[in-house]
Amino acid sequence: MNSTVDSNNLREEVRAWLTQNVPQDWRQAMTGTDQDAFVKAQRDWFNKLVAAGYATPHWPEGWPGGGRSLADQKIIYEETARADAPRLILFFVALYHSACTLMEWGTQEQKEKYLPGILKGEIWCQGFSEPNAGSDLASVKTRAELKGDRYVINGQKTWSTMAQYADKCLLLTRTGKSEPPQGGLTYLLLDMKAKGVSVRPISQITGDDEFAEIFFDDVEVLVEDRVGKDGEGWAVAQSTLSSERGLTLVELTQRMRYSLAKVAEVMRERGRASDPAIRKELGALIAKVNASCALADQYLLKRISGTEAAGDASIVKLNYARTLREFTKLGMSISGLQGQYFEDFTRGGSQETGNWTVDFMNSYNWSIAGGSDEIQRNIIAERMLLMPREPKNWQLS
Amino acid sequence: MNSTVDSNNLREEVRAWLTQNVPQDWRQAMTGTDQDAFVKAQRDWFNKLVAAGYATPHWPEGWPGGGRSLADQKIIYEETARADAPRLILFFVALYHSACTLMEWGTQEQKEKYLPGILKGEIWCQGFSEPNAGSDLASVKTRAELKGDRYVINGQKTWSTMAQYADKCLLLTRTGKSEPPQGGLTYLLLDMKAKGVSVRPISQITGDDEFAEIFFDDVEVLVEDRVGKDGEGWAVAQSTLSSERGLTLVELTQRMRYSLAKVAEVMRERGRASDPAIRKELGALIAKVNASCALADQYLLKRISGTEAAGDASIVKLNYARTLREFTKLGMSISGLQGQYFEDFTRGGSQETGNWTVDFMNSYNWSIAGGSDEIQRNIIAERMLLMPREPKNWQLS
Amino acid sequence: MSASNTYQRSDAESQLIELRDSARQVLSGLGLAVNEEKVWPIVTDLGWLLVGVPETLGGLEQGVTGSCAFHAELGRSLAAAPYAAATIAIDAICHSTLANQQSLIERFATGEIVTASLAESAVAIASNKVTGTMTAVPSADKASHVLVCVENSELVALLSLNQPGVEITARQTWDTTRRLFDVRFADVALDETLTLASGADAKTLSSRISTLRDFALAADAVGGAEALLEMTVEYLKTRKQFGRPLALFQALKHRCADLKMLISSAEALLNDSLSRVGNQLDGAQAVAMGKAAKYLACSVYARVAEESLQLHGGIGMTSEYPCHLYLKRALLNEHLGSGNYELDIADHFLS
Amino acid sequence: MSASNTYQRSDAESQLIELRDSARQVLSGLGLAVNEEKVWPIVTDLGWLLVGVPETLGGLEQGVTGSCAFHAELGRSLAAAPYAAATIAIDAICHSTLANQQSLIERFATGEIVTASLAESAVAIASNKVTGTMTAVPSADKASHVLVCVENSELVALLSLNQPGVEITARQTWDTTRRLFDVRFADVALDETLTLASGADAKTLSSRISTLRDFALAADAVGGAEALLEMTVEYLKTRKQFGRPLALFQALKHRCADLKMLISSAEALLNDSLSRVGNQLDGAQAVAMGKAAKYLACSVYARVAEESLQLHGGIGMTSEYPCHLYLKRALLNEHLGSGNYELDIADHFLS
Repeated sequence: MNSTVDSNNLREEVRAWLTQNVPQDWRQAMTGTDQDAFVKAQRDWFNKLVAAGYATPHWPEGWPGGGRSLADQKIIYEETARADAPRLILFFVALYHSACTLMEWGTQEQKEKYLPGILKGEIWCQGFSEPNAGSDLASVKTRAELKGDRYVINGQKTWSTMAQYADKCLLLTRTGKSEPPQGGLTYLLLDMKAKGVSVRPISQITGDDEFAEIFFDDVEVLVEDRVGKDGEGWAVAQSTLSSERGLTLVELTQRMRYSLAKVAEVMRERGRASDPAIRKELGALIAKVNASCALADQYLLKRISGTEAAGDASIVKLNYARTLREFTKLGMSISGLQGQYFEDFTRGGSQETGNWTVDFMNSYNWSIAGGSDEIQRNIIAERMLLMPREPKNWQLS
Repeated sequence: MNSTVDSNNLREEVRAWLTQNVPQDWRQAMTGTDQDAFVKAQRDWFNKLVAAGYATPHWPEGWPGGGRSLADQKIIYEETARADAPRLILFFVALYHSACTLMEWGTQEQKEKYLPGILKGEIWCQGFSEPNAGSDLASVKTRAELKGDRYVINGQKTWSTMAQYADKCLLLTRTGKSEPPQGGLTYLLLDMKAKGVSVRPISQITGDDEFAEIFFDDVEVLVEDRVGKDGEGWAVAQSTLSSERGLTLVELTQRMRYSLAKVAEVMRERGRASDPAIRKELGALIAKVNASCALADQYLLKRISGTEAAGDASIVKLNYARTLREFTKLGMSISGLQGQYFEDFTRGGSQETGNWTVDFMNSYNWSIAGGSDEIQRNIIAERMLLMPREPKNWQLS
Repeated sequence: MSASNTYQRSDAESQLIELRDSARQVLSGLGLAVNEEKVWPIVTDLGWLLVGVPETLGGLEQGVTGSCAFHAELGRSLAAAPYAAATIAIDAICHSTLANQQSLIERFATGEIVTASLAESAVAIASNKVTGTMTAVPSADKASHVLVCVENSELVALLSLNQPGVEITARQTWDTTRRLFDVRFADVALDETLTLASGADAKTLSSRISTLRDFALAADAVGGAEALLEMTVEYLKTRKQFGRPLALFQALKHRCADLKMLISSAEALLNDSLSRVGNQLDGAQAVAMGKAAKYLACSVYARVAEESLQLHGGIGMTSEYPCHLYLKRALLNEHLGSGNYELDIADHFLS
Repeated sequence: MSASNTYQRSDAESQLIELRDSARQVLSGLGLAVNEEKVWPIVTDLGWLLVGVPETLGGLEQGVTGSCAFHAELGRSLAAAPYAAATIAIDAICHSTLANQQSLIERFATGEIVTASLAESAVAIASNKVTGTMTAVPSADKASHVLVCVENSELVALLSLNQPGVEITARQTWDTTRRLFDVRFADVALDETLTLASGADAKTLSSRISTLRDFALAADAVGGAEALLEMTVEYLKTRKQFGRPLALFQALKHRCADLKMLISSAEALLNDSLSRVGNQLDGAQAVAMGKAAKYLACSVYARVAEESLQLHGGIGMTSEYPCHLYLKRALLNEHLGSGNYELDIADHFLS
C-alpha cells in the first residue's frame, strides 16, 4: 500500500471529523468564564477525541485508535491545529507522560490499574520541578522515606501544570542520600487525594493559573506504586520527558503558522494593513514561522528515522521560543494602545488566548519552562558544538 | 569673566579659522592615492593646526595654544567635526599618548628631548598589544633585559596604529620574572630607526593598512629613555591610555552626528528617501546617535568634575561601538548592490571613508580594539553592577 | 593635564539633587507600586507638583529637568499617581495668559486634581462647545478638571469634569499601577475663564504640552528601567543554580552589562535634551528632542523589562513578584504618547 | 511507543548524499576561495552541472534539491565559479521547448560557459532586438552565452556574448570570490534558435528562473554560514585569553549556540521548501517559498558573518585570515536577487 495515499486518507478522515466535531463556540465558552466552565469544555472535547480514537493514536494497538505511526500522529496534530480546535492541555500529562511512562516502565498491575482511568478522563499532573531548582532536575529535594510497604513523602513541588485539577501525580522524589545528584531518585505514582497533599495554584502575571505548587506533609505511597526500582527515578523521568517525541512542537509550530492570519487581522483592525514598515516585519516573521515549522517537522523525522543527534531537541525548542516571542510581540505592537487595555482571554489558551499581550507574556513560558533558553544554549554549545563545559568545581572565589 | 561668553568666543574663533583653513579637497587628496600623498596631507594639516594652537590646547600653558580647559578642548573637537576637517590620526599618539605620558612621568631631560620634536611633526606609535594577547595587556611578553646602561629588547608587538610611519615608539616591555602579571613591566621610549627594529604593515580586510606589527631583535634602548622606574610600566601605561580623557569619543560621536546627513544623502541617491521602513530605521538611529553624543559629552563632564565612576568609560565605548555598527550598517544596507561594488575610499578615513561598506568593516575596529566589547561588558558587570568576577583559577577541567 | 578644569555644581542643581534624594527616600519607604490613595497626599503635602513651577508663581523653579527628576522617581517606585498628567496641566497653566493663574496653581498643587491625556485625543470645537474623546486620562474619576487640546491646536483649555455632557469610562490596563480613563465630551460648553490659549498661542502651547508629555514618559521609563535592572542584578546575585550564584554566569553578566549601557544611553539623551531645550519646549527642534528621548527611553525600558523577565526565570512569571509590574508599565509607556515616534524623528531630520 | 515507525532513505536520497560528500571532499582538497581557473574544470569534469538535469536529457535527475546541495558545497568552500548562474541557465534550457535542447546542455555542461544574472536586469525588446543592462552576471568575460529575461516576461532567450552591440564591464565587488559583470545590449539581434520561451510560457519560465536563483543563493548562504561557524568554534577552542580557551567563556558559547540555531532554522526552511515545491518552481506559492528561503538564509549568513568577525577579534580583521571572505560573500548574497524580499513575502501572504 502506498503510504502517501494512506496518509492522505487519514488526513481527509481527520479533517472531515474535525469539521463536524470541533465545538464552534469553544473560545467563547473558555473566555471570561470560571474554572469549572474551562474544565467542562476540556472534558467534553477529550471525550469526543477518545471516542473517535484521536486522543490515543500513540498508544499500542488494541487501545482506541492506537498503533499509529509517528507520521500519522503528526497528521492528526497538524489537522487539529489547522481546524483551530482546543488543545487538550488538561489531559496532556495523562495521555503522554503518564501513559508512555507506564507502557515503558510499569508493571502489568500498574498498567491495568492506571491506563483505563486515563481514558475515562482522569487528570494527571507532573511533580518534577521544585522551588529554587530552576532547570536543574537533579537537585530534587522532596524526600521519600521507605517505611515498611510504603514511602513517606515530605517536601514541595512547583510549576506543576494544572495540578489543582489533577487526580494523580507523577512524582519524582529523593530516597538515596550520598549518591551523585542523578542517583538516589525514585519515581512514584501518587493519588492527589491522599492525606497530606495540598495544592496551591500559582497566580501568573496574566492572571491565569495554569500551574500550581504541591506540598507534601507525611504523604504515604505504597511501594507497589513505585515505577522502576528505588534509585532508578532519573531514568524513568527521562522517558517521561521524551514521551511526546517532538509532537508538541509540531503542533505548536503549526498552530503558530495558522495564527499568522491573526496578524493580518489585527493589521486590518488597526488600520495598518498597508503600512510598509509593518508589512516588512510581517514578511520576516512569515519566513521565521515557516522555518520553525520546518525545524519541528524535520526533528520528528529524525526521531522516526532514529537519526536524532545531541542538541537537536534544544535547537527546536530554542528556535520555537524565539519565534513565538517575535510573533506575539509583533501582534502586540500592532495592537497599539488598544492592546494594553485589559480584556478577557481564553483560559489555558496558551499562545492563542485571543489577546496579544497575554500571548506575549505566555511566550515566556516557552523560554523559561522545560529547560530555559539559557540551558538550551548550554546544551547546544557543549553537546553539539563540543565547546568545553564549565569546570565542575567552579565556585565563587 | 563669564565662561559661556568665553566659550562662545572660542567657538566662533575656531569656526572662522576652520572655514578659512580646512583644505576643501582633502578627501580627494586622500582617496585612491598612495601612502605618501596621505602622509603629506596629514602633515600639512598638522602644521596648520600647530601654528594656530589648535593641535595642543591640552598641553600646559607656554606651549602653542596650551593651558586650555577640557571644556575648551571639547569645543575645538566639536568644531573640527562640524567642519568635516581631517582627523589627525597620524599624530594622535604623539600629541596625546606621548606628550601626556612625558608630562606626567618624564624627567626634565626627557621632556626637553622629546616634546619639541612632537611639535615639529615627529610621528609616534604605541607598542602595547602583542600577538595572542588580545585585550589582555598584563600578558606582555616582549622581553627587555638590562645590560649595563641599556635594555636589550626581543619580541613582537602588533596592532600598532600607523607604526610604519613612526619615528618613535612608546614601548611596554617585561623586565621582571616572577612578579604578578601587572608587575614586572617597564616602559621605554624607542627610536624606530634603531638597529633590530623591523615593521610589517598589517593588511586589513578593507585593503587599508592602518596598523602594523613591530619586531624587535636585540634592540638597544638606553636606561635614560625609560619612563618611570623599572617595574613601574603598568602604572605609566595606564596614564598613557587615559591621556585623551574621553575627548576622542566626543569627537567621534560628533562626527557620527554630522554624518547622519550622509544617510539622508544615500537614501536620496538610491531612491529610498520616502520609504517608510527606511525612514523608521533612520528615526531610531538618530535617537541612538544623539544618545551616543550625550553619553560622550557627559563622560567628559564627569572627568572634568572628577566624578567618573568605575565602568563609565566602558559604557561610553561599548555604546559608541554599537551605534557606529548600526549607523554604518544602515548606510550600507540602503546602498544596496551598489554598495557591494569595490570603490576607492578615503585612506585612514576611519568611519568616514566615503564608502559605507568600508565604514561598516572599520566599525569592528571599535568593538575589537582598545578593549573589546566583551571586555567592556565584563568591566561593566563586575565593577559597576558588582556582579562577581570569575574565579582566578578557573581552568578547563 | 591642564590645571584649568574646574567644575562647580550650581545651587539649583544641588537643590534638585536634595529634592530628588528625599523623594526617593519617601517613596522607597512606601514600597513598590503603592496605590494612589497613599501616594497622592504625599505628593501634594510635599509640594512635588510645584517643582517645575516658576518662583513668581510660588514654585521651586526647577523647570522641566526638575519635574522629570520626580517622574523618574515615581517610575522607579511604580507609584500609581496622576503626577505626570497633573504637572503637564499645571505647566500649561503657568504658560497661559490666564488672569487667575496663581490661584488655579494653588488649587491644583494642594489637593484638587487636574489631569490630562497621556495619549492621543480627538476633540473638536464648534460654536464654543466641545465634542470628542480623550484617551488615557489618569484618575479622571477623581479629577475636577482636565486639560484639553482641541484638534488642529486652535485652543487649549481646562474643562470641568463635573458637568453634563462629560462621560468618564474606566479603561483597565494590564499595567495596574496606572488608572486610565476615556473622557467623552458631548457638546460641553467652554468656560472662558479657563481658556489657556487660542490661535497661534494655542499651537505653541499644544506643542509644549506634547513635548512635556514625551519627556515625562521618558523620565518614567528611565527611572523604571534603572530600578528594574538593580532588582534583577540583586536577584542574580542571590539565586543559585548548579551550586553557583547566577550572577557568576558570564552570559548573564554580559546581558546585564548591555542593559546597563542601554539605560545609560537613554538617560544621557534625556538629560542632554532637557539641558538643551531649557524652558523652550515648543519649537520643532524641542518637539523632535522630546520624541527622541521618549522613543529611546521607552524602547530601552521595554527591552530591560523583557530581558529581566527572562533573567528571573519562573519567579518572574508569578504575580507575587514585582517583575511583571515593571514589564506592564514599560509596555504601556511604549504605547502612550502620540504619533509614530521613529517616523516623526526622521521627518523632522529630513525636513 | 508504536512499533510502526520505520523510515527508509530513498535511492535518490542516498545517491545525492554520496554526490555531496564527494563534492565536499574534492573542494576541501582545493582549499578555501580557490579561483575559477582551478574549480571550473573540476565542476565540468565531474558533471556537477548535470546534477539537476533530467535523466532524459542526460542528467542525474536530482532536481533543485540536487543542485542546491552543490550550491551549498561551493558556498562552504567559497569557490569562485559561475556554477549558480550556469545551472540556472541550463535549467531554463531543460524547461524550454527548444529543439536542440540536448546539444545545448551538452555544450554548456562540459566546457563552454553559459551565464545568467544573479540580480535585476532591465532588458527590453523592440523589433526583435534587445537593448538594456543586466547586472551581476558572473564570468561574463569567459561565457559564450547569457540567459536573458526580457522585461514584463515577454521572452526568455539565450544571447551570444560574442557579437556586436554587447558590452561587458567588470564590476569588482568587495567579495573577491565572485567575478561579476554588467552586460549592456544595444540593439542586439535575437537568435530565434536560442529563444527558450515567449508569451505565457516566458512568464512561467521567468518565474522559475527567479525562484531557482533564490534557492541557489539560499543554499550558498547556508553552506557558507555552516562552514564559518565551524571555523569560528574551532578558533575559540584553540585561542586562549587570560589563560583559558575562549570557548570556555559562557557568553561566547551562548552566542555560538544562537548562531547554530539560526543556521539550523534557515537550513530547515530551505530543505522543507525544496521538498514541498519539488519541480514546480513557477507558481506564486513556489516564488514566495523561494523568497522566504533566500531572505532567511542570507540574513542568517550575514548575522553569522558579523558575529564571527567579532568573535575572532583582531585576527578576523586581517586580510590573511579567511573570516572576511565569508563576511563579504554574505553581504553580497544579501544584496543579490531581486525585489524587497520581506515585502514580497508579506504581499504574497496578504494577497
